[in-house]
Order: sequence, then structure tokens, then C-alpha cells
Amino acid sequence: MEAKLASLYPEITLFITTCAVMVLGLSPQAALRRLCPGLAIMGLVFAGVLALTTTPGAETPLPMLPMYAKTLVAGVGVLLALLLAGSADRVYEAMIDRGAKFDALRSNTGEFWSFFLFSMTGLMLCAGADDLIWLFLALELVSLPTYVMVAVSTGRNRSKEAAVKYFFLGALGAAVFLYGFVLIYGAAGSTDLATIATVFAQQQAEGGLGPIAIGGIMLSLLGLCFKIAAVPMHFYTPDVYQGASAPVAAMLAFVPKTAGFIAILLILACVRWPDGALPEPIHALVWVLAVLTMTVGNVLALLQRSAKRLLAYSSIAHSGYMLVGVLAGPGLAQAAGADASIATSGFAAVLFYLFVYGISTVGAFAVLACLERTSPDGEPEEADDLDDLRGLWKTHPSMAAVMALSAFGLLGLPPLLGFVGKLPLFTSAISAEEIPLVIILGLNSAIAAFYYLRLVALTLLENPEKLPTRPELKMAPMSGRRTAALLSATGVIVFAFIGGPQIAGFAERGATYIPKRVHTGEAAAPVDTPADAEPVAVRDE
Amino acid sequence: MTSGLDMLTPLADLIGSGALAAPPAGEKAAGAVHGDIGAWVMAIPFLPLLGSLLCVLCAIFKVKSKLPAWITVAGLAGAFVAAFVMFQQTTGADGGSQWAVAKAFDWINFQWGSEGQALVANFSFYVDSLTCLWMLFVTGLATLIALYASEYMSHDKGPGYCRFFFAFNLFVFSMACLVMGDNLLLLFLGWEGVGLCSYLLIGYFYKKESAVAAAKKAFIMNRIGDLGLSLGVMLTFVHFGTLEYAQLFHDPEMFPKYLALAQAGDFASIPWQVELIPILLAVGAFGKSAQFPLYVWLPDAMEGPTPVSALIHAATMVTAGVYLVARFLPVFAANQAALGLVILIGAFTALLSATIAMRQYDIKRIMAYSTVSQLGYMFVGVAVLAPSGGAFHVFTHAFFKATLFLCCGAVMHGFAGQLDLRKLSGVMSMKGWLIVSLAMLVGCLNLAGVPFTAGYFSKDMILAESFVNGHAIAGWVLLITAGLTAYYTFRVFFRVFVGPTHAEPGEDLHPHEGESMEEAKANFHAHAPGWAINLVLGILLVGSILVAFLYPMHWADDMIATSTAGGIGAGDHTGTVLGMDPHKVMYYVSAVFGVTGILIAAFLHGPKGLWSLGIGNRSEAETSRADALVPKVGPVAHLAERKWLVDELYHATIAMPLRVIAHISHALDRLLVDGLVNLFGWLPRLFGRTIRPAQNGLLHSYAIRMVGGVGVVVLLVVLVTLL
Amino acid sequence: MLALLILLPIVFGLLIALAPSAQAKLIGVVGTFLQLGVFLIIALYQFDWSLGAMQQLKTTYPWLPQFGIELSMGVDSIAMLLLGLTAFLGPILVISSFSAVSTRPKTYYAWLLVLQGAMAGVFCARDAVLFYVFFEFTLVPLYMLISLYGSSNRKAAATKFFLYTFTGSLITLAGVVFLCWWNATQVAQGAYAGAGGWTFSFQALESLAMLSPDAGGMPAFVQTWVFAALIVGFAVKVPLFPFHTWLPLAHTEAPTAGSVVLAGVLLKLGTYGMYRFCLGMTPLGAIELAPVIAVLAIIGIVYAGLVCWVQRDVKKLVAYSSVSHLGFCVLGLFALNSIGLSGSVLYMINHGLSTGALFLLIGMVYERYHTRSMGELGGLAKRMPVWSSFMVFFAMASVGLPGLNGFVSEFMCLLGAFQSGAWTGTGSIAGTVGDLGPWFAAFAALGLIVTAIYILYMVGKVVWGELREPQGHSASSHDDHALPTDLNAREIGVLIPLAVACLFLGLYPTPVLRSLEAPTRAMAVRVESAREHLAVPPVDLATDEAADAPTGEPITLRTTNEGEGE
Amino acid sequence: MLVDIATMAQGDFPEPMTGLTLMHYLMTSGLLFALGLVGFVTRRNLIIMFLCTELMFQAAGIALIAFSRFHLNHTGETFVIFVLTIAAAEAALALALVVLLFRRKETLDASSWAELRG
Repeated sequence: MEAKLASLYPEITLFITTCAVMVLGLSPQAALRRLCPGLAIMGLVFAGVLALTTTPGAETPLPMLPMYAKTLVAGVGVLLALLLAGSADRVYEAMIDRGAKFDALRSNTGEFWSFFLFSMTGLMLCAGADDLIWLFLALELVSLPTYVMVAVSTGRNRSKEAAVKYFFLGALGAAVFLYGFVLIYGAAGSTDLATIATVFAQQQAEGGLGPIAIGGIMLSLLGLCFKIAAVPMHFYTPDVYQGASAPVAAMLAFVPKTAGFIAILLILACVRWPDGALPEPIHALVWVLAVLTMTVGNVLALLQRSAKRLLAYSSIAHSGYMLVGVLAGPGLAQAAGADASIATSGFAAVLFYLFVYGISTVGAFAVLACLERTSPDGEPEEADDLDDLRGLWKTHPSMAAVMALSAFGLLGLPPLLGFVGKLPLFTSAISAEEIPLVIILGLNSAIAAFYYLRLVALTLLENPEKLPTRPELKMAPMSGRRTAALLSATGVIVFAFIGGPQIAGFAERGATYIPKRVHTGEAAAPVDTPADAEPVAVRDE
Repeated sequence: MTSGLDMLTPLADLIGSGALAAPPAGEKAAGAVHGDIGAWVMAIPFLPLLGSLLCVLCAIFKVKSKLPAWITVAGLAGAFVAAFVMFQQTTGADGGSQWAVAKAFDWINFQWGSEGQALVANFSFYVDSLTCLWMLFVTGLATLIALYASEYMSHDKGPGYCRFFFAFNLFVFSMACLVMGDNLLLLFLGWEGVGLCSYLLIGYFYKKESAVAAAKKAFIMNRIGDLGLSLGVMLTFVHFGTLEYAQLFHDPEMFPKYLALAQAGDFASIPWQVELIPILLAVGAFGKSAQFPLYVWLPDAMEGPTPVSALIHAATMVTAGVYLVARFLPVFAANQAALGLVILIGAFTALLSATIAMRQYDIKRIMAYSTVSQLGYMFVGVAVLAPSGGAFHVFTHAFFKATLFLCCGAVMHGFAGQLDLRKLSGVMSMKGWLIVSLAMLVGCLNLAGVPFTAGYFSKDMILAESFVNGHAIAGWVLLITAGLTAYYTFRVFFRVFVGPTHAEPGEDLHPHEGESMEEAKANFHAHAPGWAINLVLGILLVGSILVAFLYPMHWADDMIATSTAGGIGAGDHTGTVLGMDPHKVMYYVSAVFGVTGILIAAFLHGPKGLWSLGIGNRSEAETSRADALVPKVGPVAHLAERKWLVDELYHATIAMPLRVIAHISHALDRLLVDGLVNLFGWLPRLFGRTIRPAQNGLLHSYAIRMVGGVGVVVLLVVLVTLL
Repeated sequence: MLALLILLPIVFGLLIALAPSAQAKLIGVVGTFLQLGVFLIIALYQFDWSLGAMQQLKTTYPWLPQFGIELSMGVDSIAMLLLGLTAFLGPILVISSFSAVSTRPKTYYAWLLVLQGAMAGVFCARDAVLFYVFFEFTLVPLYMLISLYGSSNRKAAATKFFLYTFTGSLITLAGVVFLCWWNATQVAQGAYAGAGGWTFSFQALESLAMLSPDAGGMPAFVQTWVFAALIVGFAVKVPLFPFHTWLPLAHTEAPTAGSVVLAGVLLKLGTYGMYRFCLGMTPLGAIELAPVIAVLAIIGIVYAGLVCWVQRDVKKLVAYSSVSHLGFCVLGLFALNSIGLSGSVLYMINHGLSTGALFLLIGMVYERYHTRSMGELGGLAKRMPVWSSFMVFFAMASVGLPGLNGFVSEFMCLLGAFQSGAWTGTGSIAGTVGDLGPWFAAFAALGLIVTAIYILYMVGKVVWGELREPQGHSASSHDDHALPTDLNAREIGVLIPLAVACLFLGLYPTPVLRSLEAPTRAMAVRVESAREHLAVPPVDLATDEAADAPTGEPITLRTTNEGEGE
Repeated sequence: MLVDIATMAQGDFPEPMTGLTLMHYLMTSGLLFALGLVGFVTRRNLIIMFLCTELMFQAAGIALIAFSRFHLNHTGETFVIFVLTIAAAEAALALALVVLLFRRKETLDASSWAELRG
């Protein structure tokens, strides 16, 4: 019990910070209110350190996942916090600066930051989940605050529209994966992931999972597709990203996606991977989802004029890439007798790619967040149209460089971080002998090159257009955004060589997969291949 | 450890060039070569090369004098001396095959096999009597013609002059590599090198589109031949594992083996590769030596300055094909079909171009066609296994044809580019043109094969041998051709050099200031050749006569006998002409043909008076009795004048279709190949456009699609799994 | 030292980006000359040419240990020669751009230097991923150079270039990963004592290629597929017909130095990749598909040559000629014998020199007349005799005139193809085992004629003939940069080294050929010995797995289980 | 199909239910879920759409209780409590959002919010 509690220290830390931030945000002192982001960052850093140092207590088939995922969440969370700093109550705070009186009822700062931290807490909880109920609650905790954040991220109707679409479709998605969870419970008789894994292993050994289990897993996956923005649950993505402010969109690109993938990994880890592949229907499902997701995301991104929509579709496509990693599985077939390496483990590849994607995509959104113009209604308007980025090199060279690096990073151009991230997806998928999928992945990367290259060309190569209807873009006053942008760009380069490999190793540990042992019945012959029975034995006794 | 610096040490070879490499050990009878001829051998190619480099320097330093010409003459004279020394040293001994290899430096030396096999083609030279024979007249004539050109080209002093002599020198260098190279690749280097120089020199007057086109045509036609040659080289390498003559000709396992088999009549034992080699080489020879069907470039090549026509396109380069066949006679002898092919092509070309020459009016072109025709003789000569006849004809022809061309050049030079035999008449009686006319006369006599001229003897050797060796049909064809040759040769002489005096200036007439073209024409005065031209023509005049004396000395026979082509044609004398021994009867028969031709020319074109023995009646430049004859022979005369429409035929069947194919390819490239690429680039976009309407922004549409999507995916998966 | 070769130009490129624009040229020159200097030091003092087949100067830094990916470098004599070409062209590229580039010079020279470094990296790499990294990264600088400094349609051209080559190389990457996976799998199953686990090192992959299918090597049909995947990226880069359509576009639109470096070095990355990967790692695939690739090469030779002939744009003509020329190079490679391979490698260098020079020359005319149309230019021999002399010289080098560089390599490529065929038993001495043969050589040799046709067509139009200059352009109005009518000393100085190199390689290629003997022979022997594995039946993987699972029944999943209901 | 599923799933457990089987509950739950889905996709009114999602949540709840009984443990019932909590939280959020939207456009029609598209 104590161990379990210890494993929750990061979440508890974050929760305490959340409460502190909520109170602090209501302070009439502007200086105190402005401490919110700092406090949030401190909380995240502290939580990250705790996550790194505490031993995970989960008994799921992926026992090391929480450690990696929580650290990752804390790390990228810091970047997101930097990016979000100064977003909330911007207009209102400006009014106060001009002498208006502070009215706690009208201030959103506290809620905004506490919602952010709630979401991050949810994400960490998600990573630490060892029970379906926990997982469900954590997933909802991730999502519910984001609905609000989208709604309040700008004062425009667009944000409201985005929020309503996000919320309603999110509820639909939640209902679907909830039903899936229910069916899994029904099939396994327990919500404890470790138990489920054992039961499933038993069932598989005795002739395969029953239809309820299969149906449950499939529904869960489909529901979680909403979180990771995968086809067919992807429709909301571009609208929501576009409607939300860029920092919030960056958060949406990372936080729910990470939660979704962690949940998917946790659920699929419960299914024993005979010979390294999933049961056929689930395999087919993920295959179809992966192909559809990356293709649809990429081809639609080709047509976009809005940078945020483009990045939203690219986010969809990246989910497709990561689904390839999911399909590649924990890399059992090759790892017989040895630890799964990131080269063969698709799970590790996915976990690492979440980090890579987070770093790269935050950069792109940060550039959009940094560039703004005053719109007629007085509220600053972020750069969104691709024409805004035209000739950025001339006006804001550093932002142009960040955008180019992010685009190339997302493209996976060597030697940037994106390439280092994509490589394990390739290797693990090939290890799982998913050759056609790898080819499709390659071709999709090529399609993606179209629009990433366009981003690069627009920013670096074109000349800026001066239109009277389009006031010039200025740098947003928030230094956090700039810092986030530069940090992300630096990360895209530096992590490819220094740190990146270590993080990959960390992801590799995080993806340690311990399949549950099968209780050998009288009739059933031992189905375990001798090779993968051994680590099980060590773990289970 | 071999560092990079060590890698370059073989460069020292370059500095220490001239060392005479001993023939590979274990060779039979590598004859004793007197003294160290290495340095002399090296001088032959490298003096001209030095000359061409100096010409480049002249161009860089903008020399405006005749310096390049003198450099050239001096260098070539040196080369000639060296060639003579080489000849002396190589052939002075008492018979037996004598040869030597002199290595300058490694060119290609590549070990490729695991057993130390190597692809070796060095800058080294193979010297035997065949080499000497060729190099003697090449360097000799080149020297003379350079001297001639120093005057002929004098109006172009400056960059053009440098360019001319640069290419001239480079040509002699290339020719030396071609003839002297000790391996097929060096031969190929020379082969293409002379092609390049020919290209540069034909296109010398680069502002004339016709010159540029002619240069291009020459190069490309030659390249067609080179294709055959290069394949032949490759086949030789693959079959014999070497390209070096020293091995090919002297290793008993190589050419000698197959030659022996062929001479024993055991053709069945000769593998197909060996049989194919001569055919491929022959294709190359036909290209370079302007034989049917690749002869059409040579007449056009007359666009170049006349010294070039004389040296390259009459005397030397075009005989390279004959050299090739003569050099590789052992392997040709191993394939009867190849010999037959060469005879067939040679005889046919000789006749065809003679008929064309009869109807041309441009005297330089007539000479060009006569060159093609005479080259046909040479091929037949070599291919009927009478290499000495062929080689001797090459030798004599070089002299008298160079003479003829230089005379034409003198006329052209003097009459502002006029070459039309209808516009000129009685040049001999003009002041200062005597030497030219005499040289012309001697040249014509040689070409027509008038008895006791050199041309007469060398032609007889070929004719007789073709009957002797059982190629009577070829013999008869060549005899008829001899008659035609005599006719068209003297047609030129009678029209241009004797008869009433008449001269119209040609296209190169440049009016003086304040003078119209008409006035310029009216005031036109031919300017007679200067000392250099006269000197050269004088030397050649004498030379052409003296060459005849080599025949009774059996010089050519001796030269061939000691070379790699020696001992091949020594079969039984079986053929007869009119039932008599060909060698004897041919003296008379060919004399009759030749004289008849001259008489017909005299009758049709000769002027009144003694020059045409009283049978001619031409009284003006423009017309002659022949004009009346033309309508009677109908379209034949017209077709001959149009060169049997061969050029047009090639254009219609090869050039045009190829061009059309090229255009089609280009269109295909843009539309199909690139179109497919663009299509693949466009497909994702198309797909995107197709599914984009699904993103219509309506909440409930999204909901329907999500639910429907879930349904479809699940259905799909269930179907896939069940099936 | 090798790392220096890569890093020096990149560092100088960054320096340019940081320094004031006025210094860009100077830093560029210094950077490229330093690279050349480093190369010379390596070539003259450090590299042992007598051991050309061996990887030398090996350096390894760790990178991604999980995959066994290392920053590992090393060179054999082939890589050295190509490095030499790269380093040699570097100063030429920079100096030739002095007058051509006036806008944003910093960006230009910076990217140019980065490109130099990246190209050097490709030739130095001894790790498949490192190779791929540099191979792909070269796209970015060139993309920038083309789309910033090219002519009117530059953006489309640059984009097409980028996307096409990027797409192709992704498939290559898939092939590489598959190879490494196979290697890793075999190690895991203990099939042979390899390096252990995942590795991308050339050495391991090359030794995998030599394994018999019995011993865990790839059977022929797998190798054929992997070969096909590998070659896609390289074929696009080379470019091999029918993947060539990006090239004329890119060349035409690129700035002069871009075209030079593209023709000079970048295309060679493709052929070099084919040598290292397709031949070195999937020899059986190479054997199986050699005729197919050779046929494509031959089609490329003749077809692209014909297309050259109908071009109106000089630069496009030369661009298509690259397609044609590289066909010889590929043909030589797939002769799979020592002569063909050496000829091919030599061809890479020679083509870089002569075609690079042609692009330079065309660029020089373009700077003066602002047109490349053969309809508007003609008879420049009159106006620009020095330029014309160089033009004829390099045109002849391009035609493959013996005595100039092109010939030796072209002949060896053809000879290699000719040799490579079923000569055994015909009594021929110098035949090799192979899959091509005389017919391949004969059809490819048609290229000799076609090359002559189009090159002389170009020379005839541009150099010879009546003087034609663009409308409204007189000799004196060589405007903006105050360039003289004919070439200036800088331009001549740029061309002279190229001309000397062409002559040297044409007349004295022996040192280069010597250095190629060992590696190409080793490669030929490798392919030859791999040939023995062609007949070996592959291990039946299915039975293998069945043997592993003692139940005899692999776990399968059913949706309904009739027997156990209720 | 459904019959198959229900009976089969039951087959392995010691105490088969009599009378009302698991199948009945699952069918009810499934129907409810489907009803919710259909309602969600067919209705345009934001509040009704939200209620439909509630319906789906409750369908899951019924299934949970049924399974809980079937497995003879209380996990499912515990789960239901949490689901209800979440449903309540969502309801609060939904109402707040609906109010916010209504203030902006004076309508509850979902189709009036379609500015973002493409």
C-alpha cells in the first residue's frame, strides 16, 4: 500500500501545486497572479524528479511505463507551461494594468492554470494506472479540463465552437471506450490490468479470446482513437486546433494523444502477444486504423491554408505513424531471451516518439503563438494563415528558423530528432514483419514532405507579402512563448545527438513488457515457447 | 605502406620516356633491331604534340606571324627524319620479321583478375615495316603540306592560323598513335584523335553553316564506324585477354594459331569470336576510310581548307582503315566472309564513287570521290590477300592525290575559291601557273593509271592479285572503274588546265573599297601561287614520278613481307585473266582501259588542238560535247550528278526518323514519364480533395461519420478476420 | 581526420552565417581550400593506397547504442577518390559563384559549404544510418540553393527534386532496416557469430551478404526484394531511367554552382550507394536483377541521348546528357566484374569533372547573355574564343574522346559489360562470369554515336556558325557585373584545374586505376562467391518456427469456438 | 450472434444465472447504447445530444452491473459509481458550455456552429 502511494508522489505533488495555483490565481495582487506559471513549472519539475526517483509500483504487464511516461509528461509539460504562460486573462490583465479593479469573478487565471495542471495530473495518473477504473478516470481527468481551456483560450466564437465540438465528440468517444472497458471487464471479470492480462493469457492459451474480449478491446481502441486523433475519430481535430489558441492547441496535440497512447499500450499489453503479433481481429483493426490515419492526415494536410489546421492534420498523421509502432508490439519475437530493445519494441518506439513529437510540434505551435497582430476587436490574433508565415525569414529570422527546424523535425529529416524518432518505428515494424505497413509509412512520409517543405519554403525562401488588409505581425510580448520555441528548436537538433539516445534508452526501459504466465491446464499443452516463458517465471513468482 | 606520393611515382616513366622495352620474353624471332631507336620512335608522335602545344602558346600570346607554321614544319620535318631513321634501323637487316616495342608511359594498366590478368594499353609503340611504310609518307607529306599551308592559310594569320596548325600537329600526333600504337586502344585513341582533328579542320571556317554541318557529319559517320571498331576491340580483349600487338601477333596461341588454321583450310576450328573480330574491325575501317555505306562524309569534308583535304582526307587519315585491315590481316584471313565483305564493299564503293565523280563539276569534289574510289581499290587489294599491292597503292596514292589536291587548292586560292570546272579553262597558259599545271598533269596521269606511272603499277598489283586469288568479278569491276577514273580525271585536266583561257572568280571574292561586286568580278585577276606552294608542288611532282621506281625494286613487297601482314597472301597463283597469267596481261589490259578513258575524256572535253590529240573540239569554258550526251543517257546522268541520292536516302531513312524518334522521346519524357511522376504527386492531393468535404464543420456530421466510421472499420475487421 | 573533412566546411558554413556578408566569399574560399588541404594531407600522408580495399582511418563515436548505430567513419580507395572529387570541386564552386550571386550571399555560401560537408560525410560513412543521414541531408542545402538562387521556375524544380529523391530514399531506408533486422535476427537466433544485436555497420551487413542461406544469410528471392527496395532511392538519385525526370528540371533551374555540384558529386551519391549497398549487401539481388538494371541503364543512355538532341535549352541538354552518361556508369556497376566496377567508379569522377565544367561554361554564358536558348545563341567562337576553346575541349571530354578523361572509364564500363556473360566454355580468355554480355555492350555503345550527335549538335549551334546573340544585346552591354566579353582571369582560373584534371585522367589514369584494382577486385570476388548461394534453397522459416513451438500448433485465434460453447 | 456471445461467455462460470440471463442485460445495455448513439447523431439540439451521451454512459453502467453480478464481484458496481461521477462532471461542463454558446448565438442548434471546416 505504501509502495502504491509512493508511486503516486508525482501526481500528489502536482495536485498540491494545482490547488496552490488555483488560490494564487485569485489573488488580487498582479505579481502573485503572475507567479502561477512559475509555480506550475516548479510543480512539474518537482513531479518529474519524483517520477524519476520513485520506484513504480504498477503490476501491469508494462511495469516500467509509469516512470518513463511521468517523466516525459513533466518534461514536455514544462515546455507547454512556458508556452501557455501569459495566455490566460490576457485582455483582462491588460485592463487591470490600465487601472481597472481586480474582480476575482472575472479572472480566469487560477482556473486556467489549475485546469492545465489537472490535465497533466490526469496524464500522469493515466501512466500509472493499473486498473481500468483508474484508467478511465484518469483519461477523463485529462480531457475535462482541456474542454474548458479550449473554450476560454480566446474570446472569439471560434474557441467556443471548437470547445463544443471537442466536448460533444469527446463525450461520444468517452462513451465508446467506456463501453469497451465494460466489455473487457465482462470478459475478464476484473478491472485490474494484471488480472486481466492473466485471464486473457489463459483464454488465449485455451483457444483464443472470446468475442466479448475482442469486442471490448476493439471498442476501447476505437474510443481511444478520439484521444489520439486517429481515423475515424479524428474529425474534431483540425477544427479544435484551429479554434483554440496556439498554446492550447499545442497542448491538445500532446496531452490527450499521450494519454490515449498510454491507455492503448496498457490495454494491448493485457493481451498476450503470441509470437509477437496481436490476435487477428485486433491486429487487422490497428492495421487499418494506422493506414487510414496516416494517409487521411497527410492528404488533408496537403490542402490546408491554415497553419494550425495543417499541424492538426499532421498530428493525425503522426498518430498513424505511432499506431504502426503499436502494431509492432513489444518486440517479443526477436527479444527471445534478451531484453526487448527499442529497435524491435514498437511500444518503446511509440513512447519515444511521443517525446519526439511533443518537442517538435510544440516548436511549430510556439512560432504561431509568438506571432500576432492586433485585430479590429482589440484582441490579439495569432498567425494562422500560411501567408502569415511567408517571408518570415526577413521579419523574424529566429522564428523562421524554429519553424523550419520544427517542420523538418516533424518530417523526420535526418539528422534531426524526428528522424531519430522515426527510426525505431521503422525498425520495430520491420521486426514485426509488417513490411507493407512500413512501405505505406514511407510513402506517407513522402506525402508529408510536400507540406512540411511548403512550410519551410514559405518561411525561409519567400518574400513577405505586404497587404493593407493584413497588419504586420509582431512578436507576442510573452517571453515564455519565445523561450518555448527556442527550446523546442534546440531540442530538435541537440536531442538527436546528445540526450536523445539516452531518452530512447529510457523509453526502452519504459516499454519493458512482462507477459503474464499461463496457468497450464491439464488438457492444454504448454503453449509457451521456451524462450519467452522464462522472464515470465521470474516476474510472476 | 604506399602513400599517395608513391602512387604518383610511375609518373617518372613520363620523364624517362623513350626507353625501348624488350619484347616480351618467350616470343619467337623478335628480330634484332639496330641500335636504340626508342628515342627516334618517341620523336615521331611527340614532336607534333609539342608542336601543337606550342601553337596553343602562340594563340595565348596572340602571335600574328607565321610562327606556328614554321614550328609545325620544323616539328614535322623532325618527325619525318625520325621516321626515316626508324625505317632505316628497322628494315636494314637481312629479312625476317623485325619488330620492336617502345614504351613511353603507362596509359591504362589495370590488373583485374584474381590471376593477375591485366588490361594493358600503354602509350607504347610497335614498330615494324608496316609502321615504317605508313609513317614515312604520313610525316613526309605532312611536312610538305604544312609548308604549303603556311602560304595557303596566310590570310588567316592570328588565332585562326594557330588553331589550324594546332589541329594539324595534333592530327599528325594522332595519326602516329594510330599507326604506331602497340595496342588496339592506342590505335583507337589515334583513330578518334584523327577524327577530332578532322572535325576541327573541316569546321575550320566555322562561320559557314555548311562547313559546320560537314564537320559534324564526318565525326558522326566516323563514330558509327568506331562503334564497330570498339566492339571489335572488346571482343579481341575478351577472347585473347590482351590488346597488345606484341602478344596478339607473336604469341603462338593467338593470331598465328588461327592464321595457321585458316591457311590449312580448317575454318571449322576457328571460334566464332575470332571470325567476328574482323567483321567488327571492318566496320570501323569502312567508317574511317569512307567506304560504302559510310562514305558520304568524305565529299562533304571538302569544306575544310584544301591542305587539310590533301593531307587528311586524301593522303593519310582515310587510309587508316586500310592500315587496320592490313595490320589485322592475320585475323581477317581467318574469316573468308570478312574478306569477301571487304572485297565486295571495296569494289562496289570504287565503282559507285567513280560514277558520281564523272558527273560532278566541283573539281575538289571530283577528287574527293576519286579518293573514295581509290580507297576501294586499296581495300580490295588488301582483302584479296595482296597487302603489298594495297599498301603500295596507299603509298603512291598518297603522293599523287596530295599533289592533285594541292593543285586544286592552288587553283582555289588563286581564283577566289572557284572550283567549278565550267568556270575555268586554260589555267596552264596563264602566267605563273605552269608548275601547278604540270603537277596536275602528273597527278592525273598517275590517277588515270597511264603506263609506267606509280599509280599504274600499284593499281596493277591489286588488279592482278584479285584475278590471281580468284576474285575475278571484283577484278573486272575495278578494271571498268579504272577506265572511268581515267575519264573523270582527265575531264578535269582538259577542262580546267588546257583550252581557251577563261576564269571567273569564286565566292571568296571580296570587293575592294568602293567597288561593287560586279566591278570586282570584272576587275578580277587570278593571283598565281607563291614560292611555298610552287616548291611543295615541285617536290611532289618529282616525288610522284619517282615513286614509280619503287615498284621494280619490290620495295612494297619487301616491306609487307617483314611485317605482321607478311606471308599471308602467298597462296597458289590460280586465277587467270583471259586465259593468261594475270601479272603480265594486266599491264596491257589496264593500260588499255586507262588510255581509253583518257581518249574519251579528250573527245568529250578536250580543247581543240594538240592537248587532246586533235580529237577534242571544246572552244569555251562552259560547254563541251558531253553536254549533248547527257540527255541521251536519261536519268542515269542526272542521278549520278545527284550522287545517286544517297545523301537524301540517308536523310529520309535514318536522320529524319531518328530525329522524329528523338522528338517523340522528348514528348514521352515530358508527358508519360514525367507525367506519371506528377500523377503520383497529384494523387494524394486528389484523394485529399475527395475526402475533404467530410470535414464540413458540422458537429452532427462529424458524429455520424465517427459512428459510421467505427461501424465500417469494425465490419471490415470482422470480414477480414472471418474470410 | 575524416571528421575534420566533414566538419570543417560545415563550421565554416556556420561562420559565414555569423560573419558579415562582405566576408562570405573569403570564408567560403578558405573553408573549401582547407577541406581540400585536409583531403590532400589524408591522401598523401595518411591513407595507404596500396591497401585500397581496406577501410582505413576508421573513427567511431557512439550515437544510438540501442540500434548499434554509430558515427562510424572510414574510407577505402573508392571513397577516397570520390572525396577527392568533392574536395576538388569545392573551391571551384565557391570561386565560380563570385559574380553569379549577388543577393543574399551569406545564405548561398553557407549552404554551399554545408553541402560540401554533407557530401563528404556520405563518402566517409561506414554506418548505414550515418550514410543515410548525410545522403538525405544533402537535399536541404541543395534545395535551398536551387529555390533561392535558381531561375524562374526554381521553386517547382527544387520541390520536385526534394520530394522525388526523399521518397525514393525512404524506400531505400526501409530496405536498409530490413537488412539490419535480418542481421539482428540471425544474431539473436545464433545462426552465426555476428556483431551481436542490431547494428547498421557496413562491415556487419557486408559479412551478412556473404552468408549462405543455410547459415542464416538471405536467400536469393529475399535479397532480390531488398535489392529492389534499396535501389529505388539510389536510382532516383543517379538518376536511372525512368526515374530521371527531376534532373533536367533541377539542373535547368539551379544556379550554376548548384548544377555543377549536382552533376559533379550529388548524382554520384546514387551510384556510390548502389556500389556500397546494392552490390555490397545484396549481391544475390544484384545478380538476379543485373540484366534488368542494365537494360534500364541502356535505355537511359540511348533515350536520354536522343532527348538531348531535341533540346533548345543548352543547360537542359547537358542535364539530359547526365542521364545518358550515368547510364554507362550503372551499366559498368552491374557488369559485376572488376573492369566494369573500376570503369564505373572512374566514370563517376570523370563525369563530375567534364559535366561539371560544361555547366560552369554554360553558367558563364548565361551570366553574360541571360539566356540559354540555342535559338538565341550561336557562333560564340567569334565573340568568345577562349570560352569556345574550353567548350569544345569539355564537349570532347564528354563525348568520350580517347586521351581525355571520359574515354577510359566509358570504355571500361562497356568492356566490363561485354566481358560479363556466359563466356565460359567458349575459349575466351578474358571473359568473366556475369549476367550481361556483348549485346548489352553493343546496345550501350550506340550511346557513343548518340552522344556524338547531341554534343556536336550543341557545339555546332553554340560555338560554331554565324554569330547570334540575344535581341538587344551587343557585345559591349555585358551589363551588371562588368564581365568582359570573353572569360576573365577568374573564370579561366576556375576552368584550368578542371581541364588539367581531364587531361591527366585521360592520359594517365593508371594511378587511379591502380588504386581501384584492389577494392573492385574484392567486390567482384565477393559477388562471384555469393553466386554460389544462388542455388542454395532457403531455410524454410515456417518449419523452423514449428520446431520452436513444441505444441506443433501455432497459436491461432478464432472468433467462435464451436466445441466449447455452453 | 448476440445469443451466442452471451451464452458462451456464461459457459465458463460456476453459477449459471437462471431466468434473466446476462444476455438480457447486455441486450438492454446494447440497445440503450445504440439508442444513445442514434440520438446523438440525429438530433441537432445541443442539450438533447448531451443527454444522448448520458444515455450511452448509463448503458455502460447497466452492462457493468450485469457483469458485476455475473462475475459475482463488486468491481463493476464500483465502476458504475465512478461512471456516474464522471457523467455528473460532464453534465456540469456541458451545461456551462451550452449556456456560454447560447449567450453568443441565442440558439442551441449545433449546426449553427460551423465556421471551422475544411
